[in-house]
Amino acid sequence: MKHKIKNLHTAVKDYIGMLVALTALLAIFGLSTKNFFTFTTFRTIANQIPAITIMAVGMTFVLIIAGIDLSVGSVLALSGAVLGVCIVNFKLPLPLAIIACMGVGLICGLINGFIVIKWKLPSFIVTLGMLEVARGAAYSVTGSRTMYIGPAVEVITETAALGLSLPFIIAVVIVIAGQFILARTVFGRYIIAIGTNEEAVRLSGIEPGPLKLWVFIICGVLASVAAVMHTARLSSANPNEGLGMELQAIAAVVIGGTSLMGGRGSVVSTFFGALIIAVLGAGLAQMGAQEPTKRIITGCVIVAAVILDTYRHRLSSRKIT
Amino acid sequence: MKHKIKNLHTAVKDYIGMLVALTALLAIFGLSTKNFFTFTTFRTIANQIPAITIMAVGMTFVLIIAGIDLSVGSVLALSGAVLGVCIVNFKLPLPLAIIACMGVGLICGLINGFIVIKWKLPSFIVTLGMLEVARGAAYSVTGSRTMYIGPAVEVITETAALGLSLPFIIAVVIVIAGQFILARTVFGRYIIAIGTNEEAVRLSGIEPGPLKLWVFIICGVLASVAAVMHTARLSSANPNEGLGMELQAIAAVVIGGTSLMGGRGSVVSTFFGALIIAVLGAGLAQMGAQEPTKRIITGCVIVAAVILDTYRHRLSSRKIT
Amino acid sequence: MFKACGIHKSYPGVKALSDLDLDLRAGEVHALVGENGAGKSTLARIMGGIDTPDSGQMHLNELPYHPQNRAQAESSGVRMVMQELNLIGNLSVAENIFFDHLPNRFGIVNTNRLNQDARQIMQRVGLGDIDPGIKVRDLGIGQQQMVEIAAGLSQRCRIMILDEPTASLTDKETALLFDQIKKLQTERVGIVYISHRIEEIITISDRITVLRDGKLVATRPTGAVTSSDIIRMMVGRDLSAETCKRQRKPGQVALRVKGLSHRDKVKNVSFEVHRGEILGFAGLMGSGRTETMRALFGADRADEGKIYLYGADTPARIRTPRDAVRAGMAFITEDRKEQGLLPALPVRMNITLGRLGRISRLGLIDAARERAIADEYIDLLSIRCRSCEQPVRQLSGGNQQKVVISKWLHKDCDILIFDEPTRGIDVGAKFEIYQLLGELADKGKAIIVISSDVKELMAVCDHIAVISAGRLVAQFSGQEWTPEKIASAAFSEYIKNPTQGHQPNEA
Amino acid sequence: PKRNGGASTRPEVALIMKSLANEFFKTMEEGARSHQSMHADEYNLEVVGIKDELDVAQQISLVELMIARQVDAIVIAPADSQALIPVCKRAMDAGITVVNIDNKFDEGVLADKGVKLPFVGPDNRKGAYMAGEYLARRLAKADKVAVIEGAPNAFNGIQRKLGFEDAMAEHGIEIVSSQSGYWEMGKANQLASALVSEHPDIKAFLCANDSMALGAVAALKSAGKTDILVVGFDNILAVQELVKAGTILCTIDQHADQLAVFGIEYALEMLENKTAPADRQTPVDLITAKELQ
Ligand SMILES: Nc1ncnc2c1ncn2[C@@H]1O[C@H](COP(=O)(O)OP(=O)(O)OP(=O)(O)O)[C@@H](O)[C@H]1O
Ligand SMILES: Nc1ncnc2c1ncn2[C@@H]1O[C@H](COP(=O)(O)OP(=O)(O)OP(=O)(O)O)[C@@H](O)[C@H]1O
Ligand SMILES: [Mg+2]
Ligand SMILES: [Mg+2]
Repeated sequence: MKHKIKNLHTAVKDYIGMLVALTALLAIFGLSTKNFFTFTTFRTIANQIPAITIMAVGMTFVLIIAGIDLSVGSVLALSGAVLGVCIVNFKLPLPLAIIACMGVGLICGLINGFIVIKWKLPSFIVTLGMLEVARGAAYSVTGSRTMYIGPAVEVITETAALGLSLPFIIAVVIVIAGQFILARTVFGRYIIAIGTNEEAVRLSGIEPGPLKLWVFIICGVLASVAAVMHTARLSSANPNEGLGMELQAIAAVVIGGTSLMGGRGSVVSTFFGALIIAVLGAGLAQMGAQEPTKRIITGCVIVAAVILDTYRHRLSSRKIT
Repeated sequence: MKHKIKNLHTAVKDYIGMLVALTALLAIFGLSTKNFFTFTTFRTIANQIPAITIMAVGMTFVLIIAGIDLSVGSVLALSGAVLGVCIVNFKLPLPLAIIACMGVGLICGLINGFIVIKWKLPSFIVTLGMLEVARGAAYSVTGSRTMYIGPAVEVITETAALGLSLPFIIAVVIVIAGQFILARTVFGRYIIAIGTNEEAVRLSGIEPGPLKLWVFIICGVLASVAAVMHTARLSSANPNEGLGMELQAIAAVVIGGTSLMGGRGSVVSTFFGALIIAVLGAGLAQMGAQEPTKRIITGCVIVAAVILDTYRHRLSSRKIT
Repeated sequence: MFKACGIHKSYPGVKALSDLDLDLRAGEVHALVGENGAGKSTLARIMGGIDTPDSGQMHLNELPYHPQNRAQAESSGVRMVMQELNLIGNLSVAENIFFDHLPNRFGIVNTNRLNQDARQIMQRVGLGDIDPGIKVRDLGIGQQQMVEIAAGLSQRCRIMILDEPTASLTDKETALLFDQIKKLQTERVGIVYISHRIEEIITISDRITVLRDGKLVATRPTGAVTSSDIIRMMVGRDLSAETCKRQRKPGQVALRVKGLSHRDKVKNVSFEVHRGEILGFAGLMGSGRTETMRALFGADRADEGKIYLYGADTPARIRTPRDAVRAGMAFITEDRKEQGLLPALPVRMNITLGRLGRISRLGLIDAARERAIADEYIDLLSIRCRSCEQPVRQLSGGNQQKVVISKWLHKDCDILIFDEPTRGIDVGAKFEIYQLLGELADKGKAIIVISSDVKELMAVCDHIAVISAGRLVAQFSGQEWTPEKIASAAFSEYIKNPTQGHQPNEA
Repeated sequence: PKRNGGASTRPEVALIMKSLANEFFKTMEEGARSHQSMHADEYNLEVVGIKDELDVAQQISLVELMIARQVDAIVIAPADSQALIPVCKRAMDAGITVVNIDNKFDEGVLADKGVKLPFVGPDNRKGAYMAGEYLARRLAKADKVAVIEGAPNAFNGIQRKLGFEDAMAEHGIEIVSSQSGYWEMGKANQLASALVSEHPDIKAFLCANDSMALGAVAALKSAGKTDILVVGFDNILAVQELVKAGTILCTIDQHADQLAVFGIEYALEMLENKTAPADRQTPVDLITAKELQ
């Protein structure tokens, strides 16, 4: 019982920085726009976050092993393109098309991971290469054209339970599963260990290679799951989608307090990070802010959220002593 | 004398990977296009590299202290915009306008560095914020318009000595100065040490803060110098310029063998890295390659160059034994 | 039961082992001794599967034994505790102890069982007061060493290799470790024990193998040799282990500390050091000696306390290490890998880092002068390295320590704080360091030495202060100290208030 | 029809644009705003846009937001000619009047969805053809030219490319290279530089927008090839001096400032009369040195 309470207490403390930031944003937007607190606004936000959240979950894992994956935006475009081609050109049924799409994500992640491990290269540069390659492949798969898919994928967004759309539910499930894997499984322990001190892991008789490979594969696959959500939302596959989305995903993860230096992170926090970014986007749009203003505010909020987070850390570390 | 020869030998060994990559690229393009080995091609490349090279020199310093600066592309746009406004709207003479432009770079670098040091944040996220803010500011300075400047800045590119344009000469001077600072000065030694083990440096009685601040300032100022070159080349200031240039600059630095983990790097190698990227761009355009092909080849070359570099390292470490 | 013949191993530029033979019997403690860089750790790593020999045969229970990695060695029953700490700071103590075999079902960690099992093992090595759920990062280096040992003991094995397990342990933990070793002996486990502490080796081992420059000097039963025999075989000459402590005349007060406090680690510590005097700090592991010095040096911001330098009446403002260094203080940290060295950079750069002003003009470094100075210190402390261009990372532990010391000698400070200066250093070098400390004191420097080895403190210090649970509980000088007095002082605060100090996490 | 009893009964019109950081749309926005301020008693205007022309998902969200805000009419310049259709249909189902400007929705998908939307906007292909035609008159048969395209999936980019190709084919002029400059000045500059060295006998560059034309002009100038002709599109402020000076041969004005206004007027008209939707073409004009005198 005492344990439970303590857990709850820790949990709140862990997320307090982000909750404060989120509440502040909501309050500001609530006050400065007429119709912010409406069901539609929240549905809009709920519609927007699945793709970025799912992608950010994968990114969390990669950042925890002190890697980075810059290719997720392009992989999203490529796997979305493959999904489109499978449905439109090859007339595959949706489930098969989705499998093909996730296969693409898997292969991209596998290649990233393989090169990183085999030649011991920084993942930054390897995935930067993949960013270009996957984008090029997406252009060539679609012939650089947007491909309209229509109802065949729209079913995904239209399916709903308890008033929540399927993508949202999937995103939440992935977040929970991700957090569980990170916090409770052997795999989770090992990747945190790799991020903290890879050499020590190796010297403890555990090969970091295969584990890291898995992390890149997970990230690739999750990027392609995000692609399914994204494509469903747009009813079409567009080879230009996901441009710069890698930076958004990283921002979400880092706002969530995951360290870029590896060894520390939380998937739930990442979810909050994605939420902050989505609320910010929706709110600024509702306010009718001009592009320069939007950019400047977005930049400031990203940094402010991270600064806030450092105070949370100081707070909690003072509590412990 | 013997020392000199050994130096030359080491130098060649240091750059051999990149020289091989560069030669291979030149050979391929020479064979697959009609007019690659012409004076015009080389002048074109020489015209294109100053901006990216100068930016990459600043980035080299930042990467050596195990930081990163994602804002350089936006800072280039913003300082270019200020340059344009100073000349076109305020009718300032060119030197004053350039000073204003560099002032902008300085301020951006200062802010980046200050936040990173003051709150001990990862530079990735701080400069990601600055990426947004500076871009927004660039839009608001120019009113989101392209600004034609004309002859007032063209003098910069038109000035030439020994058949080399002023920007090229400046870029080479900056590369040499950068390498000198890194390899021969106390400042250079300190930043390499900081990149290797910041805590040890601090405990040796050297405050890393101010040194890191300087590095970010240097990076910001060099981004604005790159903006001058870029603006001069295009005769106009466009708030959308420099998009994604940060990744190009990082690619150049990393192809040059500088570690993203800090503590190791060479400005001259960065120059070769920038050269590889410029040659690649020019060559692919001359071939008339389509976008998908271009992307895929660019991605592969980036990764291949870095892989090649790992073999260089193995080679040279084997030589020592 | 284990046999190695003709092992060769070279690293770029050095022959770490040449033609080495070793045999190990079940249930014996086989000590490996030798100077820094003699190749002890290399041999241990080869046995433990971390390195592979260039040539040579190994047999385990008559079967060829050639592990390609740590996992293979462990599956053959060979476990080791490495010299350098290899813990994962962000994981808990329990997770570190059971790292390569976390109890799990379907990949899900059974946290309860993990913590229970960990608690048991921790009890055995004297970490019973620590919560197994606390992150290793939050432990002091001595406690981390104990965690390493606990991890080594966490599984049954046939051969246990302990590479300088006691380098940062105090007598109390060492005694606990010896109990565990004896228990393993009764289970017929063969133990390879590496240490620079000769008395320990004489106490615990059955046979001794001496290495010098990668070559086998001799293997002898422990009963047949005396400590001076061992030292002679190691160093190749006679060395009187007795220190030549001369009577020193302390000068004026160099450092006076009043009421220094930091969090609940350092409580109201006051002391003073004179020029030409060596003040030792004794205490149990985790008692707060390091924390005291960090607060004094400005590495951590002290909550309270005044520091008066060189007899001044106004307290000095020391808020950062930079202030401290400017005021003429030096701090040789206990954790050389994380806090002292630039591992990837050459020896030369490490030595000159603190005082680049001396080798530069107008901000330009004079490379020739830098090399000359580096070579001077390499000579002075006989640092074993290929050249001053070799990355420190490649040096043996003891030589790394010497590089850290060189850095501060080069800086030429008036007040020097040595935190475990002889951690992992061989007897010969230890002797050199004692001499060095003496010389520095004779030159009028004020010196503070923290050591977990009380005998060492008694050998070099003029005064010894004892820290217990963050308080300075006693100060002894000259002839009044005995090991017993020091030990009882070190325990005093914990006995008074048993919950304190060892459980930093229970707020 | 569904004002929730606010103080004003003026209709609420939302103008949803592509990039607000692009000069063309900026001009469009300003035109709309000044129109609204002159007719402040007739309607309320809300202008929103996305980061860049590629951020389709965000634009969909914007339409959703406007549905949430219960505006009366949406005037939209879609970032994608297909992906925005379903959400616009939802808007129409919610009783909102939707007018398509600038970038025409895909006919096939419209039919597929059973949506009828009026399009108000220019014919990009025709505009590009006019520019190409004007250029062709200064060139000889079998001369060589290069096209610098817009982003490869932008509808207007594709239309402009087709328009250029139509004109060139008609006059038997050879296009030696056609690559995308992504609407960006710097990229176009790089392309143009490379192309003049590969094809020294090139006679003209056809650029899908003026920013890229500026980039090409700078490239030609530094290559010392000032006799090569450059054609642009959009008639932005920055090129006007150059067109006057003849450095840029011609550009196309689609009257950006009027485009949104046409759309808004059309939407208001529809709200008033409930007329059946029909497309309306807005003018495209060739701009040469003569027009700017
Ligand atoms: N990775 C490496 N690369 C290059 N040289 C190495 C490496 N590891 C060890 N050496 C060298 O091998 C020799 C033996 O080192 P080893 O660590 O075995 O010494 P040791 O006897 O354990 O010394 P210490 O008592 O200081 O721990 C030393 O000269 C050392 O510099
Ligand atoms: N970084 C840290 N964070 C939190 N607690 C720490 C940290 N470092 C040390 N401690 C705790 O502070 C107490 C004092 O540690 P300190 O290292 O100062 O002891 P010490 O007397 O130097 O002993 P030793 O160095 O032998 O471990 C210990 O209880 C230790 O667990
Ligand atoms: Mg050793
Ligand atoms: Mg200590």
